[in-house]
Amino acid sequence: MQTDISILIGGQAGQGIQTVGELLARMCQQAGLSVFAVNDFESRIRGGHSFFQLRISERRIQAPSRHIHLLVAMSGETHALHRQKLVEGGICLIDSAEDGAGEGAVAVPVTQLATEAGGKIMANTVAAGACLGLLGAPFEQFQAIITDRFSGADANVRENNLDAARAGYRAVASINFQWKPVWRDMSSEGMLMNGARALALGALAADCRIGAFYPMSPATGIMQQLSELSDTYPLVVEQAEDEIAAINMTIGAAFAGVRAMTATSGGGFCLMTEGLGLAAITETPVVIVNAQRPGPATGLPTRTAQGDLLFVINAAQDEFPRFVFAPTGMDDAYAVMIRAFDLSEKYQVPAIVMTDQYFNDSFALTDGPFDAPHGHDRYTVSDADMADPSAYKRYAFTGNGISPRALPCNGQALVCAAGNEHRQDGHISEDREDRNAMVEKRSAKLSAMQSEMRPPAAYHVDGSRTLLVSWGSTAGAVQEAVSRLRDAGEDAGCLVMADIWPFPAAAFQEVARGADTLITVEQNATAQLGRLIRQETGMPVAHSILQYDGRAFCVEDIVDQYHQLN
Amino acid sequence: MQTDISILIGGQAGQGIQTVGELLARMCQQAGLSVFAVNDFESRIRGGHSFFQLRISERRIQAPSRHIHLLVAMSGETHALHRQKLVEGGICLIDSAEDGAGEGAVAVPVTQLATEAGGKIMANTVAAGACLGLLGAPFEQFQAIITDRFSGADANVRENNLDAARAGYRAVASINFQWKPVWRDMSSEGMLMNGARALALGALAADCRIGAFYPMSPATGIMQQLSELSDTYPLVVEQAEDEIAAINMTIGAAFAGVRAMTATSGGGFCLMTEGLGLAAITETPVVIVNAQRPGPATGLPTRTAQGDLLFVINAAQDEFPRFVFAPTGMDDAYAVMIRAFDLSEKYQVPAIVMTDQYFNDSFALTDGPFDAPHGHDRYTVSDADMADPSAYKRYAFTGNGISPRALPCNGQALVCAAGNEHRQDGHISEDREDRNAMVEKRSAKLSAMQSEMRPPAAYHVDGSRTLLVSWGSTAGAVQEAVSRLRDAGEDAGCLVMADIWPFPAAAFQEVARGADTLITVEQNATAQLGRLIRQETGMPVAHSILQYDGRAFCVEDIVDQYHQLN
Amino acid sequence: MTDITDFDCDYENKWCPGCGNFNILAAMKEALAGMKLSPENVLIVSGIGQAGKTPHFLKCNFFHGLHGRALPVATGAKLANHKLTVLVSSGDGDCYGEGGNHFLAAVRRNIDITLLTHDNKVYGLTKGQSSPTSDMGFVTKMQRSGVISEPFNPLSVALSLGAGFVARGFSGEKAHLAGLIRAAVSHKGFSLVNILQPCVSFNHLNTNGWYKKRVVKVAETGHDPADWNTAMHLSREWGDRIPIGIFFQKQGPSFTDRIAHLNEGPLVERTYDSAAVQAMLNGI
Amino acid sequence: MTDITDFDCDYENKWCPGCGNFNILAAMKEALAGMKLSPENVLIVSGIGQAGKTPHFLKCNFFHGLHGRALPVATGAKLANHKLTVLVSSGDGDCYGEGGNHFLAAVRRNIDITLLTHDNKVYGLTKGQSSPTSDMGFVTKMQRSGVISEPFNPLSVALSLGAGFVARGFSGEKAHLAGLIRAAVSHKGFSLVNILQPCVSFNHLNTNGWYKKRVVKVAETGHDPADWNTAMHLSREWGDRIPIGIFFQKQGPSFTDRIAHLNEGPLVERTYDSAAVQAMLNGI
Ligand SMILES: Cc1ncc(C[n+]2csc(CCOP(=O)(O)OP(=O)(O)O)c2C)c(N)n1
Ligand SMILES: Cc1ncc(C[n+]2csc(CCOP(=O)(O)OP(=O)(O)O)c2C)c(N)n1
Ligand code: SF4
Ligand code: SF4
Ligand SMILES: [Mg+2]
Ligand SMILES: [Mg+2]
Repeated sequence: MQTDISILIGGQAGQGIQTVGELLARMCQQAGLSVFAVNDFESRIRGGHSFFQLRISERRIQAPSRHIHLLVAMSGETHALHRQKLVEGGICLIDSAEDGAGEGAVAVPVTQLATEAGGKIMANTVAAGACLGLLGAPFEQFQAIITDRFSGADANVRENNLDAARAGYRAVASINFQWKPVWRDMSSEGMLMNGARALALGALAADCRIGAFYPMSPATGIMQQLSELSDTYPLVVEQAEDEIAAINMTIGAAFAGVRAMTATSGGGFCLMTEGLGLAAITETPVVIVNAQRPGPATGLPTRTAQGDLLFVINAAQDEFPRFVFAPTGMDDAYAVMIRAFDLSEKYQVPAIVMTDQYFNDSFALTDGPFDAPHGHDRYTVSDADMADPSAYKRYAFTGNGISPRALPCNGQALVCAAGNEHRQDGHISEDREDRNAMVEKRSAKLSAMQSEMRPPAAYHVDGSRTLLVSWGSTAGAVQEAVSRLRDAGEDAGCLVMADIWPFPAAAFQEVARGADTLITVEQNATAQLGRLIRQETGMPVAHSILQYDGRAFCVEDIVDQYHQLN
Repeated sequence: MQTDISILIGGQAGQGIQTVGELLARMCQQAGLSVFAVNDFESRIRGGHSFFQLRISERRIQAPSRHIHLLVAMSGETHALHRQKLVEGGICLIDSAEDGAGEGAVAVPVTQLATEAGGKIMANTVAAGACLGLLGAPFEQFQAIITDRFSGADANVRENNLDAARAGYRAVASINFQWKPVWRDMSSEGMLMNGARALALGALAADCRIGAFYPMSPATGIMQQLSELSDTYPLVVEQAEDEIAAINMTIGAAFAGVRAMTATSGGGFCLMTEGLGLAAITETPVVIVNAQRPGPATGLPTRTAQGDLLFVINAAQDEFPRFVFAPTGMDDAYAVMIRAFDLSEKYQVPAIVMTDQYFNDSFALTDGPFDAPHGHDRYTVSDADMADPSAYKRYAFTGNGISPRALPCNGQALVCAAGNEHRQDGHISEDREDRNAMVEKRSAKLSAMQSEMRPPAAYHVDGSRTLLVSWGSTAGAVQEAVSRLRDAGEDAGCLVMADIWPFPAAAFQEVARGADTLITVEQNATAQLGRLIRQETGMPVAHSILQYDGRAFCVEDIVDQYHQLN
Repeated sequence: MTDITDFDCDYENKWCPGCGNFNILAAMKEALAGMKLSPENVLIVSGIGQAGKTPHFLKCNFFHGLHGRALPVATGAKLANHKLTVLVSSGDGDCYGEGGNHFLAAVRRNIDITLLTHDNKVYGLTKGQSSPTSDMGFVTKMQRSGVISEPFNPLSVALSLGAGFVARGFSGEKAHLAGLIRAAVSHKGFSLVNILQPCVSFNHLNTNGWYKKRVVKVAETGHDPADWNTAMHLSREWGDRIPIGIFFQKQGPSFTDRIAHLNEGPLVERTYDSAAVQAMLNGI
Repeated sequence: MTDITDFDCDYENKWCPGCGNFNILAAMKEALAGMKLSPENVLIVSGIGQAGKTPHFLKCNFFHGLHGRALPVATGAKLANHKLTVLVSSGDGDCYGEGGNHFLAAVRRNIDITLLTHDNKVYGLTKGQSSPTSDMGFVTKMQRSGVISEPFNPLSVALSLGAGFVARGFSGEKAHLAGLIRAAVSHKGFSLVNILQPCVSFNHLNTNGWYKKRVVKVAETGHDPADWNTAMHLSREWGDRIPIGIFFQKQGPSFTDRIAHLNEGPLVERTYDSAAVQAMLNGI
């Protein structure tokens, strides 16, 4: 049987939990294993409690599991909070310096070993060593990873960390841990990636040149990744004075001709809604990432949710076409960003990419390397394309609603854009005929936009009478839940939506036709996708599996709720 | 047969079109007639073209009609733009000084008469006199109205205006206008009212003491009316630095214990959405008026629309209960404001009142006088109500989701409110149990809130197989359209919704049950109410009668579109 | 004097050990207790950030609102009940970044509230991006080549907006800071205390030691707080010498003083008067 | 010099007869033509208000955006293509009310755009409410007992933010104003020209005549625009004597100068380089 275990490393903010988690994940990846990790932390910088939950297997995994096989408690609280998740035979390692050692937990002198290796600060490295020791990992490989990780630091730091890791590794030599994965001498095929990075790389590959943003969890990571890319690649990331500025800068940059984006979370997205409407009426292509977290208002800044679906679809006064995507995984996020930029320019409409804290901060392996597109259509025109540049009209009627888009100060053609209702030449108009024509011009794009939408991805749909339907980041958990349900004899399949709006109603109906029970799976309290399906297709949604506590669905959460329904 | 005529007075902004329209409306009201008037103007201060369209009848009217019987053209443009609306036998008066005189229009030396009476500026008063002359109104009564209107001005101005009116009156003595209403010596029962004023009076009667706002058409009128009330009544209207400040001031004021409101339009509402969520999670009662206009973005600032329905219902990240009302007429607006303040405090949730430019700027007669409520429940507690004030918890669990609300610095009980997810005592919590409990506490209010919702008002519903369904300001036009359709033998009734959210689904289904065709009537392009009905009830909406050109539905617009459907 | 411990609160503090905020918190308690205020009589409004968490750690009435929006909430509360003692705890990002527009308006209104800006020159809670007050060249994970905007100078700007009480404190000078807070709360009208505060986690430039070497108390240099010109000059000093203290003070009518209706008492105390309202309705 | 009439546009003007905006429009054309710019080379970004309508009445490329948000749009456009000549037409409400926060940020960035604020001290397009620059006591239909906030002083605030070009013009001094605009557009970095502009419809206090009697050209008084202190003092004069002209000018690196990537040319001219991107992707 294949290994499938989860390790939870917990402690206080500031203890380097995430760092050690990432080191372990990288180790697994380089040893041919599949990993999936969630990052759980509070909205504070030091203290409190945070953890990194790493699932490891020889087969591809794409979601967290509730059951823990190895619990590494850097603080007593970790043990208290999580020991009930330990499976039979699971082990809890606890720093001897912490309370709680003893109550079923195996004390390891983590802090002491760290101090011996050169400093308390390396407790996390000791813990990493201990984990790998228990898992029976080849130490040399880890050594290489540590060396690489500290390549920037001075030699002392590197050596001390190696010592710390080794000390941890050795300290558990006598403890028997019953699940040992098969460590191989070759990397897994995919890249170790978190959501924020996948999105930023997608933006890079889409030729995004300007990112304007205002820091807000859980969106900041995307912009930080983009910022890192700007060290070597000519793109500019600008921290704006507020989210209103961020969206308006993005619009200004896009108007002037570069691909531009912004990223934010709910409250910041609220502030951007007026700008969203401006992008729409001026037909300026922009990409906005809304990384969801629980609300309302400040809510739970560092936790996850899918509570903004209907808000995003209906955001801003009056009506206009927009794209809404919700990536279902790392590779999809990369691809969705490229599509979002492309489609946004192709149709001259805003595109919104909905992710969440869970997705942005989780680590998984990609299916394979990311390929840079060979080129990008930019869908613009210049004087050379025009019979008479001086007669250029930014909002010319064309039949399909898409007007040739020229760039300002790029020739004789004057580019005039207005957020007021306007004539074809961009000048304000209050005439009812102009108004009707412009509303109809903008909405004329909708049917072609809809045809760009991918149908929901279907798993075990043929013949299944019950379909789970999910959107966005929970895809991995839902798919695995379906596998488990089927293994348990349930007649269930699932549909996973990444292309949300314009809602692919016909495609949805087509693929869901055979089922008689639809159950949406959502991280919100009011089953927004369920309501949307009913609104757009008239199909009834029988149940919804919901979770709104700010924590990501584990596979078991879905399976359990499913069983409770019946 | 009863008179039912419409007068359209048009001219440039700055020519006093609205003033003269209001004078005429007042005259009719004081002479026992019913009136309904729409105000149509551009987003500019001088020039361009605006008009006031006044419908007059002996029977109660609540909507504009498309057909014009008397066209008063203060500028040539009026004639050109509107003459095709003149009914057979209708008359167009045009200022002799303007182009277009002659082409079927009767020239009256309006400007010249005004100059003779003391100044060109009184051309509008001359026009008013001429209208009344044609309508066969008793001049003395108008004299009294003018005297009253200019009571604040110096005697000269008053006299000049009287002269001007008289000159206009006389100038048309020889012209025969075939529709003369019955002028009576007594006022109509209702008050002459525009929507903005009805809303402001409702706020006054609801004991609203603070209005914070940022100017934005078409919401400004409400705040201006409230401001006028503050001349004599102790309430404070504060112009904020922006809409974000306006909503946050409103929240601060309400938190401190007064009833407070803000009013804005789409773009401003966008900026308020984050604050809306803050009101929700802090459970602070606030009332927000969103006076709709066409968008997206700046759109058509001085025109009308109903494009924000789904946005308002879903606005702000994550989920929370809110009330949404859309008044259907003057009396309803007054009553809705009182209910909005009451229910908002009763359930400690935000209440949003949706109106539009058409409603805010239209004049109609109320059904009768407005009665001040005898008192208001304020749903607060103080130390005296508590066993132990020092143990007070702002967000205490109670079963129905409503926690006793104390006011800050009003005793020993400390009032602690947070826009972060919190414990019962208002302190931040990230625990999943607290989160779940708080989400459930807030949404526990929903079922009681729903029971506060009035069912849709039903007209000719019993036995009708086709039902028009409208929401908000278009009620009068829809009802009259139904009457006309029935007169023409159509089997149609209508449902008019004022209480929108929480959607009164059961009541809706109950009342709509007998019909087999639902047709929504909406001032938007995507049939938002239709989609909402499908989402909330699963009932199919067969058609929608839509208008999105920024102009209000005339009765005939609905009737015509209805016929085109069949 | 009420006891400082009256303001103690048993909610767990969530700041980093060593953070300058602890001294600010202590100075606030000292000032409030020194003024004989007690928790029931104090309303603290805050925004989002480390500074925004302050009222959770000090017993009081509080409204912990949105990032950047504490001032309008405080203004609304003060309008509703101008008898309240209202303090605002804000961060440099909260107040001069997201909330910049409200800062301008609050000063211009001269609304009688005390604004304490915990100025650590960095976005603490979001893990160390630059803030409007970060020095030019300040490098962060996000500003990888350093900040390239002029720093926002809260004191100069407040002065140029006509502020009536402009002060700068330093968390490392707790007693001095407590005095400033007390003077600010006593001042009738808008008062700003911009508080230099080391962030041990993310600002490794403007550290406690860095400040210790530089701060100079203006009171000790004989500065006259009535002297606007000198106040403006002092506000522009930054570098080897960093002045702290009350830069400028001038009493004048506050916002709520200027609203005639409020002379008769706070709005919150007005009870609904059906007859008066009916009279208004009849008068239409 | 291109011809002034090159900037004429046949779209109907929508301002009130007699409005100060007409002279501002004329001065803009004069300045642009004088600099040999032509419509194709000019981008004007505007917000909402009477001032915001300006680019409709002047042949150019334009982006007429939201109320209060012209500056960030302009900043974005300039970042994308720093070769553009970008002007912003804004109102006193647009720029210092709704858009106050962006004004602060634009000055601090020293982004090379020219901000023309049509300062009529009133909200024109929304029919006459007070604006941030309205004088204390200014009565409107909404401010029925008069304004009770200190007026916002754009020049003092810009100076205290470290602005490199701070000027005040008056629509009634067209040639002088054209000179200011020209100097502002020529200035590398952020330039502010706050333009006193009578609103004949809603501001019956600060009329053309009122200004005529008061304006004094600082150049004629021998003011040295390098002198910050005097500039600050001049900016605070208001009443019988209202200084106009260039108060302060200091050249320094602009925002886009400080971004290394932009030295190699505007971002908009960079073409997508698949190989380079693939190399980045491979390096992850
Ligand atoms: C609308 C909005 N945007 C962004 C955020 C994210 N955010 C939380 S705190 C913070 C900055 C905190 O910096 P500062 O105000 O200086 O406070 P500090 O933490 O440094 O005390 C930001 C950007 C938010 N909560 N809301
Ligand atoms: C978000 C938003 N709020 C309010 C408005 C309404 N509005 C339009 S113009 C304006 C003020 C105009 O004043 P100013 O900027 O001084 O320009 P002016 O008309 O005086 O030239 C306002 C408040 C709007 N369009 N958008
Ligand atoms: S991050 Fe900085 S400001 Fe925040 S608590 Fe830690 S040290 Fe203090
Ligand atoms: S309202 Fe005032 S600013 Fe606007 S166009 Fe008329 S005069 Fe000019
Ligand atoms: Mg800070
Ligand atoms: Mg103005």
